[in-house]
Amino acid sequence: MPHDGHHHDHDSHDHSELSPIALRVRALESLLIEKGYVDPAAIDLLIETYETKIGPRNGAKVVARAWVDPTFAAWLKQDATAAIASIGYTGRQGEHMVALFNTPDTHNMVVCTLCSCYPWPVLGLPPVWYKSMPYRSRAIVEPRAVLKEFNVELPKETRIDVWDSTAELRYLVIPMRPAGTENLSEEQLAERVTRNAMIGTEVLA
Amino acid sequence: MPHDGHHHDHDSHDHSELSPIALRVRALESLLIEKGYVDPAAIDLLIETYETKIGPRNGAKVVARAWVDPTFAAWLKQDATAAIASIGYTGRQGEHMVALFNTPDTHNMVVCTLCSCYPWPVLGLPPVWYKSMPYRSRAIVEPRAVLKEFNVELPKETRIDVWDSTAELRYLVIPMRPAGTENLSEEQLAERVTRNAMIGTEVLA
Amino acid sequence: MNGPQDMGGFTRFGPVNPEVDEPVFHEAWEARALALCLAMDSSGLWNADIIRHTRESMPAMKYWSSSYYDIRVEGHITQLVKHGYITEAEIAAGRMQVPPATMKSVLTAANVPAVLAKGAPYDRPGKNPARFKQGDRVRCLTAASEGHTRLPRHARGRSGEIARVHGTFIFPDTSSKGLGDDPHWLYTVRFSAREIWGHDNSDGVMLDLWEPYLEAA
Amino acid sequence: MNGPQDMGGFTRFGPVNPEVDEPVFHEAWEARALALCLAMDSSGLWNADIIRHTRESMPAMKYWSSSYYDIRVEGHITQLVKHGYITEAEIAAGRMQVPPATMKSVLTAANVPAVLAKGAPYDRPGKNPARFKQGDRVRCLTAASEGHTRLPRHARGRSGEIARVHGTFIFPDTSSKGLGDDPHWLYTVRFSAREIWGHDNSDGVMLDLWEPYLEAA
Repeated sequence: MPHDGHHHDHDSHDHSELSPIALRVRALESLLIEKGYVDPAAIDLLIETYETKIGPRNGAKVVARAWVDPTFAAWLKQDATAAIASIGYTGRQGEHMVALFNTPDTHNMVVCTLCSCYPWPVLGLPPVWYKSMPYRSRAIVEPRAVLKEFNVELPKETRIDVWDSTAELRYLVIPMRPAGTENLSEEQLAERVTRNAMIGTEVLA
Repeated sequence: MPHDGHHHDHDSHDHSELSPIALRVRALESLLIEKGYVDPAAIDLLIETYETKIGPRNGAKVVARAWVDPTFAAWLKQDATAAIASIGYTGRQGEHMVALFNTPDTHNMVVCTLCSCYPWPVLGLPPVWYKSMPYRSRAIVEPRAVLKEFNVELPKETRIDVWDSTAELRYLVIPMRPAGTENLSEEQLAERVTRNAMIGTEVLA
Repeated sequence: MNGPQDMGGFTRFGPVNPEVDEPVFHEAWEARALALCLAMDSSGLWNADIIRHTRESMPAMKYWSSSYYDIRVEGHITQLVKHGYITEAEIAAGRMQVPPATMKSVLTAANVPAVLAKGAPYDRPGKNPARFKQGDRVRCLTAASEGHTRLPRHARGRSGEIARVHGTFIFPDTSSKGLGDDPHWLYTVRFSAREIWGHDNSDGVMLDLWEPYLEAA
Repeated sequence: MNGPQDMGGFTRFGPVNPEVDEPVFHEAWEARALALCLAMDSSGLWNADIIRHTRESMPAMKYWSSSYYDIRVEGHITQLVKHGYITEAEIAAGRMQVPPATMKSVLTAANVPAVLAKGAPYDRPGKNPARFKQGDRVRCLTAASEGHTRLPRHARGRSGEIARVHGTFIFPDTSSKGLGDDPHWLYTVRFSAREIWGHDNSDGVMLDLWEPYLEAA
């Protein structure tokens, strides 16, 4: 399988166990630091940020807010960038946000066929499958076959719109609120929202 | 490079030097013979036939005949299968022949994008480049760039028709007769005809 | 299925690299592989369309990184295994482990010249008159058959002109499923490079297409 | 250029294989590679379109068999080498062999939060009013720009409907050549799956397309 080359055990610090690409990146890092092109502390902070601060819990909060607050939902529909910024999520790979509201008639699903564009501020870094050639190539032509691989089967009558992120717009799917969640708090609702539901490869139940 | 895996030194009979595919084919051959599915003498004769009897010298004779004999050329244009059969070339991968006559206005070039269909009775087995993904993918979209890799540059005014062998028709390009060959015999003319000229990736001079 | 074989129009596999004075075979196994495939074609276990579909069903990365003879031999092995004539374990062992199946026809050396000279013609009598004639404008369907088809992606939905009318031939979309010859009219259609690629020249892309792929334009 | 990135509609790369409880990074080098790329993006030596084009210019087989982070880091290395900031020999040695070039801007840890929060907006003031409005029927050009473009092959020559009008944005076909922002109107166009694939359903393929890719249909 292509794109699976990085599914090995995590690196140890023993040089002899590193793959060629791991060694190459290590050499590049030393070189860029030695030449003064990068600040090692910035590298560490960037990694920490995407490992701990920027991830799908952000998007889940946006979704939960939209479920409980019709004014916010309307704003999100109208100007997603501003509405999302009001909760504190802005910037790199989310400069121009669009929210796609699933309905009983229309299911939205997001892909980037040409690279792997993804709304980082609300979902974090994309999962391997989203970046893989199988998803990139197939999502637009056989969405139902792809959804089946996520154990999702939509009724035949449901229209599927697949959004291909060919520009700098970044898409966040707002899944339908599951039945029986009327008594949950906004925080409890956010816990029900999964990353895949915000990409459109899962339906919340 | 893909498709270059078979450009190694020729096999020796030492098992230890054989590639996995060479070993696999050897095992397959033993097995098919042991099971009585193939006649070893037939295998040897098939190889001998394509190594020594069926090759581009056949097509060259067809071209030379067309150059010296207008009646034959007209027949070739009208019913290439019958005309070519009259010289003795028929059968497998040449059951339905079409001759494409180059003119000063139109250059013809043959490809099989979907596999590697090729007129075996007149040209023999296809060369590696004809079967390669670079030729298969590029010939129809950038024929001039491909021809440049064969050191062929056609005038801008020359129309290029690229024939993609998507069915069981097999194409033989009849190149234009080079200038200054008026006094050559049919046999001498045949010697001037190259395989690539009969595919359309060479212009005879 | 939009398989690995359908890569016409893609420009990034690299240069063509023609080889000067190329030998017929580069390695001994290639000759053996070809001859074995040709001999097994006489078995009647498959037809050309079934075997093409088998080859195209290889995973894409394997298809693109395999040579012509490698793809051929793997296609034949797949079919022989599928029909129960050999097993993968037998190939691994290089010898028989289960008794042979009945082979309808074995190609003998004596028959080789005649079998090659005869080939396997693909024209078959058809039932209907040709729907199109030379010069007619046609458009290819946008949809392609499930499974094997010879209508490439870059031609789907595109318009061209009937350049030649060839007669009625076995239809691969049916034949590849083992559902019979289903003969249909075969045409060569000329598409302008402008129509297919948007090129600003008079070049043409010529495709051999069966009537079910086409509608009047 | 019809490069390895443009494989939408191809069905034979295999199953998607979603991973349960996937970690942010699978190996330590991926995290380092991503962070180095993000830090070097602050150098101002390239823009997003140039770096995308660099990645797409990889040989196809290498592109398809490389992981996301591998492709990213190789794209950045190519650009750094091209601009004379590092050499391949230096990477091989893992240390400096030629003096550093002047770096306009080095991302410091102190600036990381602000730089990430700000991002790099792509909207730019345009000169002309939008040619199309919501509901208009449009057709994509058949021809694509030489070099980098965001008009995929499966949409070329196909017709759809303007679903949304977004404003004027940097045009990648120009920007990727280092020829400036060249802002154009950006639209989301809805194509029916029937128009693009011939599917017999009401599904849609939504593409974000710039005005120069479109003509009135």
